[in-house]
Amino acid sequence: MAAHDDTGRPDTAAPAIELKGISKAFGPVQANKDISIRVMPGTIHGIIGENGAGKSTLMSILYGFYKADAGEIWVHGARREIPDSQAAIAAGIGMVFQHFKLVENFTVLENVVLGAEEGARLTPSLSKARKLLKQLSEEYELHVDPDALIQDLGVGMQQRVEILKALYRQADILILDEPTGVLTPAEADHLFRILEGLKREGKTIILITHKLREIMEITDTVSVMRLGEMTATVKTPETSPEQLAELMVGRKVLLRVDKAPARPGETVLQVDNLKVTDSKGVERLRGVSLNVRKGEILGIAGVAGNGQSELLEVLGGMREGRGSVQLNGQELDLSGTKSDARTRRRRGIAHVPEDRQREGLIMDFQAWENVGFGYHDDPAYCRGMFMDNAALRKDTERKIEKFDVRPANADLAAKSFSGGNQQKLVIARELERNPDLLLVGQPTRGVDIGAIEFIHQQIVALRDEGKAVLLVSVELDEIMALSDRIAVMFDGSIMGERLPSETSERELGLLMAGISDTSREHSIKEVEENLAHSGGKVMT
Amino acid sequence: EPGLIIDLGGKFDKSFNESAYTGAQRWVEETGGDYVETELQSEAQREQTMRRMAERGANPVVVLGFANASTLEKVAPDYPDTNFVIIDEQVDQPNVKSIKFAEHEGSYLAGMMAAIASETGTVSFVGGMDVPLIRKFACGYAQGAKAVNEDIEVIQNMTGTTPAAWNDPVKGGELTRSQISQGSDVVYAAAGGTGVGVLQAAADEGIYAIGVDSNQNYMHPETMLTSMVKRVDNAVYDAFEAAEAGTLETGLEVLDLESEGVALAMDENNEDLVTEEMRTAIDEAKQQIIAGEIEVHDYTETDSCPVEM
Amino acid sequence: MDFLTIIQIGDSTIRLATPLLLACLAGLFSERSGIIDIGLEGKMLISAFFSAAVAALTGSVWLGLLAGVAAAVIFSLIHGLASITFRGDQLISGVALNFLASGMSVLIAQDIFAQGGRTPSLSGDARFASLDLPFAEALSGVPILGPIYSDMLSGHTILVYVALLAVPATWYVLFRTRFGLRLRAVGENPGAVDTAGVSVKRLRYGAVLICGLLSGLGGAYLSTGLAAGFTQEMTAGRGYIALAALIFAKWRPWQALGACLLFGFLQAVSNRFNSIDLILFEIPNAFVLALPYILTVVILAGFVGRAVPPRAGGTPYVKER
Amino acid sequence: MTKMPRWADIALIPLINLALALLVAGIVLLFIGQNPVEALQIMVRGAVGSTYGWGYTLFYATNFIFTGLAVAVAFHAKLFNIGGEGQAQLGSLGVALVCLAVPWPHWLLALPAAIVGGAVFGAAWAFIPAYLQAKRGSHIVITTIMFNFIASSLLVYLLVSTLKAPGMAPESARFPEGAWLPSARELFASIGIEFSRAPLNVSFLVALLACWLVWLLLWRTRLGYEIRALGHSEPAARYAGISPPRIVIIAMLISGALAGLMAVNAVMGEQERLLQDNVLGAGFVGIAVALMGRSHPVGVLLAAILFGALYQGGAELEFETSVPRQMIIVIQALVILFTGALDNMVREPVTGLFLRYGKRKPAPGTPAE
Ligand SMILES: Nc1ncnc2c1ncn2[C@@H]1O[C@H](COP(=O)(O)OP(=O)(O)OP(=O)(O)O)[C@@H](O)[C@H]1O
Ligand SMILES: Nc1ncnc2c1ncn2[C@@H]1O[C@H](COP(=O)(O)OP(=O)(O)OP(=O)(O)O)[C@@H](O)[C@H]1O
Ligand SMILES: [Mg+2]
Ligand SMILES: [Mg+2]
Repeated sequence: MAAHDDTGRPDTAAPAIELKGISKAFGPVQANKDISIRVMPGTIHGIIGENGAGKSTLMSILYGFYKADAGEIWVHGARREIPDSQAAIAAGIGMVFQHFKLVENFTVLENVVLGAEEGARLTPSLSKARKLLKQLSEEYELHVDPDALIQDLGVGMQQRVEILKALYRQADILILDEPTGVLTPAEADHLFRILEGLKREGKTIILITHKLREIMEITDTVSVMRLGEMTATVKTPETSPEQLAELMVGRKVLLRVDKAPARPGETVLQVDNLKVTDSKGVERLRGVSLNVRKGEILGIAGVAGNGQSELLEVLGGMREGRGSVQLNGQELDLSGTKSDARTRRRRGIAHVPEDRQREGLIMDFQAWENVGFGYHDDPAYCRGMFMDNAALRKDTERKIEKFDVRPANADLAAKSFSGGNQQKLVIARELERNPDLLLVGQPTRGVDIGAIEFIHQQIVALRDEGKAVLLVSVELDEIMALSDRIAVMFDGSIMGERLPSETSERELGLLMAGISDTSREHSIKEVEENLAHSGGKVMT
Repeated sequence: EPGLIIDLGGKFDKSFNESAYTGAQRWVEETGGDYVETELQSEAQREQTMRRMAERGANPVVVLGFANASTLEKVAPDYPDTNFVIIDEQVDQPNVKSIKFAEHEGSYLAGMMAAIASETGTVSFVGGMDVPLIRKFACGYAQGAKAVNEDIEVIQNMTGTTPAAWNDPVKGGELTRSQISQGSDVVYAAAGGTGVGVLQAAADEGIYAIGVDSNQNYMHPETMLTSMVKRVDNAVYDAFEAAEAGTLETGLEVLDLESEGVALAMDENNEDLVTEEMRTAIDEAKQQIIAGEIEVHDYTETDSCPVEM
Repeated sequence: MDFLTIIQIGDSTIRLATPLLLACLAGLFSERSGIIDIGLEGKMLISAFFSAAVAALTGSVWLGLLAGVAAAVIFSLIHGLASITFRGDQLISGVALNFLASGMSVLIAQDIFAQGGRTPSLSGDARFASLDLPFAEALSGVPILGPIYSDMLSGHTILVYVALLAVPATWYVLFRTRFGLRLRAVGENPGAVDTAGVSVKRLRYGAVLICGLLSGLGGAYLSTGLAAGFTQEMTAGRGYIALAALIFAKWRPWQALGACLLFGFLQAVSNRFNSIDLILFEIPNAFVLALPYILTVVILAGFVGRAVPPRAGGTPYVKER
Repeated sequence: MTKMPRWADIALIPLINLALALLVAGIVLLFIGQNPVEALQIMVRGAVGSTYGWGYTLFYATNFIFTGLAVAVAFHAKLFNIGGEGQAQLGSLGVALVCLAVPWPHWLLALPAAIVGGAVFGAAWAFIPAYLQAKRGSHIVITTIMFNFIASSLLVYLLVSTLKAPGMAPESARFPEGAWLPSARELFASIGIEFSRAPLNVSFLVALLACWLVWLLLWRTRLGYEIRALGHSEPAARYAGISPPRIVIIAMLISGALAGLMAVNAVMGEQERLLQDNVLGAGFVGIAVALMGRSHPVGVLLAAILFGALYQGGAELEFETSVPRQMIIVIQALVILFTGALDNMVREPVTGLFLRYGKRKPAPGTPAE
């Protein structure tokens, strides 16, 4: 297939990157199908697509991390074999991965020189790198302490280290894979300023994201991927968010949720001064207080790693905490054997976990075994110390039908279902318990638009039945669309609560950065400093 | 067809097992007969191996070493038509012949030689597994040494308390070095395969050593004073022959100095080291022991030794 | 215990610590690169056998050493193949190699020498001779330090000094060279090394080869330095003790030296005394022998400082799920 | 990457692995100047060619069933229990103490007591490593290795001191006659069949029962569900209200108890006294057995019989030829290597083949969306 050039740009210079017919399969999953794309030098080229569309795969191929099954890579008009990252680096390509590739207990400096040392002895390399790093960080406003250990840095800082790594290797084509997923809007703005600066220097940037706003803001050209294929490449000024969304999912989409106003009743969950300390002794929740009432959805917004996961885990009984949590007026144990998930479930708390594959399901268990997961001691599923497998299987078949899980086969292993259908299994299991309180984390992460609509409807329906819902999501859009009240978490504390109708993304963004006085103008610097020390980490 | 079960440590331990093996080989050479042989690999296989031998029709089945006693006690009654021979321990079954040696007598002579050879006034002993049998060696050795020189110091070390002690040359060497540092200049090893390490260390450090069971004089001709040979080879040879002739008698037999069941090895390898003084002293003592004029105490009779170590 | 005994025990400690130290440093390289190696025992054993066998056949201890190291390196390569190339379970591979060594050594020994799974005794040039350090003779008269130098430190075989020198060398390589930086990185986060343009496989194979080399030296020392020939199972758990020392040392070279000397000392003491009389009660020898193992468990239990292993240890590096 | 039929996963691949192991073993035999075909014949004949052979084959298999199940149960909880050896040693101690403590009138009374003794002691020895893993995160592989050594030191100590019977060898007194288990010979004789004198005894039936109970435990009980869930994912277990420390400890206790039960066969069924090493590496063979049997009780049973035959055949091989018994250890090592560590060497190409030739018929579970 010939490379398409929908932008109509005259071919004055050779493209910085040209991919021709790239295909890649992971076992049975075709992640990339015959993809061709051109990236012109000195531009910022966006790539968007739903989760699982194959964006990261494509870029990892370009960076030599994966090997394509078929296809060619051309860099600045010359065909290049890129069998490994070494070759990509030699071709002037640098990449900042979605999940950072840093050695946690090394210093910034060591991470930067790793793989790019000069000579066999380390000391000269390190001192030389120190100088260069200083120069680079001044040039691009990328300030980091070269002697800090990575594990002591916040995510924003870690990302800078990644960018510095690429620049240190003299990359002139920089790939960033969802760099803003872990950043606050303000941090993202700063990142974009850096990218603009790099672009002015003549560097080429490929930016992966699935946030349409960012695409519209910063890119020159944008390519859309769907289900492993490249569906279009357009010039940014000539397109609109609506058009892009449609290209992304293949049909017209409604970008909001229909729901009636909430009619909250009495308090179901009352949390006071809840604290959690992790295994390393770091305090992850620093005295959180909040409440959720019947018939309402409380959304928790925040940059990943600011304690939301810990909040869900401690409420769901997966870790211990201190403070007070009351359910329907009754105190819950926060430590000891009675603080476990089993007890919580018995008390009427259902929990859709943030990571379905790691927590919500046993990927090697069959669907019917998973439907009993967490409820395997429910008398309906057991006979004494034995499991009643027949009952469990029957119940599963019913749930599969009701929630339209496809394929409708209770004997399939969980791992054989697609992400969206796995999520439906979890949702079916938890919502069907008719809980007083539903804890739900990242309900639509990695789920396609169709399933998103369905899942959102189910959550709202549960609320309308008069149940309490605590929703955690890093997607601000989802929080805005679903919540009746929004609490923003930063560094283990609630920075503030807002009503969706009375707040803006900007205000929430500042709260997410730890700035509670949202009325005055804040410098980017302040936002950054706050985040650098918040200990926020990328979730893995 | 006779059968021989070589015990742990293997038939080339240069010592106890090797001696039995040599006896069996001599029988093959001299009679042209055939025998079945197998080697034990572990403690818990004794039973299977004995049964296998008996099932296969071997007769007599010769087992080496005291460790077989309790197993034989159990197996022998199951095969009343098969005769068994056990060396070094007594098993009271109608179809078992038990052969023991007067190790204390041979060791007494070895102790005398050591005491004569010693210039430092300290000699030493490295035993294998710490069992009464080995203490019997040690006690005889000490008695002999003290008989020559009342003030002589005898150091005694056992390698261990388990059968692994028969096969730990590294530790044998370490023990010897430690004894040397305490002044010993003649070491007597009664430790099976461990002894190889003892003799090696003695050779490395240039002190005299005395071997055991087989004639080990050839191993380090410059330093091997002698070996206290225990004629296990003869015992095996005789058992095989008697069985062939149908004259094997069950019950206990003790082989001593008189019957040449134990002796000091004198050959071309140690002739330069053995002085005339030694030769006469030993010959004299040997006669006296046979004649009953010298009574060498057997440790196993009282579980104690009359002389200091 | 008098001074002489202390010197003697010190002397013995150094001898007995040497194979532990070589194996421990071998494990250090492997595990720092993220490859757990419980096959140290097997590598030492196979090397002990081949070095003794070839030394016995050729009469040259150097050829023996070469053969021993080569055998250990081959074992390392199998471990690498299983755990790096085929992303298998490193623990299982290690267990398998330990068995392979224990079976193969006897099998081949029996085939070549027919001496019940051992090699003939080595003597002369087929063994490592002891080396006197310079001025050992002259200084022996100096009180206290003299005996320590001339009786304890001097008079060991060359491999002892190689092992001792390997400690600073390991430290230097690990913390002062490019290779060391990459090695430590690959044991912590292979993804970081890979995306930095360095081959994870090559690094790990490198580490595993060094591991083979060092454990090979350790095995060769056992049969041609410490003892005079190979006997069945002559490593007697030293590979596991080395592993214990490695944990004790928290994967650091100088601490490894300390741990190996401690465990060597325990062996030296238990060799010398059948039981230790502590006036109030007597410690049985079996306990002294088990002490390294008990200590390791105590350390692992975190009662004496926590040992944090390299983070990527034990998990194969898989890019594609 | 699981587009491979189940039978290929549980039967084909282990068989290819086994074939490779035997092939390499054959090459080793050739290398030491033996005829592998002849050797195989001797081994097969020795192992299954007579009631004597069967008696020993199944006797060994009984040991390996127990230790194999022990490793398998731990595997299901994602624990690698290398401590079977030490746990079985302690199990031996437990069985011996029970048998020696009471003048048992009849084996039917002694057997249940010995089962309890072996299981409790084995479990107790597994408890410490399990506790340290569960509560303090100490790597169980290392701690169980250490505990193997400590166990053998402990037994040595006891056998040369308190438990030592008169005589020179470090072994306990012989058990009273009432604690002797009926052998296969006696059992068969009662129904009029002649069986050789071999140590095969009623423990074999106990082992079969253990297989069934383990199957029931793992796939039919809540506890088994929890063990398997934890083995697949610890965060998921915590999410489901399954306490990982609790399950780690329970799984190891079961594992240790199973390993300890081996002593009922080896100590009570054969030796009838406590020796310094009754286990003879069966704890390690259990690893190979569990790997080959894919940690399923039926697989473990079959693999244990295979290894039993290997051990008995190997003993015969040693008897008949100059090939030392270590040949079995080599085969065992190769089986562990090929089925455990080099599994992907076979699995990847086989999966590739299935992917290539199995494409026409879409496998169930291909996306509907
Ligand atoms: N290492 C891997 N092994 C197997 N399958 C993979 C691997 N990486 C990605 N996939 C699969 O390939 C497909 C494309 O994944 P990819 O990570 O490229 O998507 P993406 O567009 O980057 O999604 P996201 O927005 O979630 O990052 C998905 O179905 C994914 O499950
Ligand atoms: N590990 C696996 N084993 C078996 N089949 C798998 C595996 N991973 C993915 N698949 C198959 O590949 C398909 C695609 O998986 P993937 O998670 O990428 O779906 P998706 O396109 O992202 O769908 P969704 O939008 O529902 O998340 C799944 O439907 C599943 O059948
Ligand atoms: Mg991605
Ligand atoms: Mg998906």
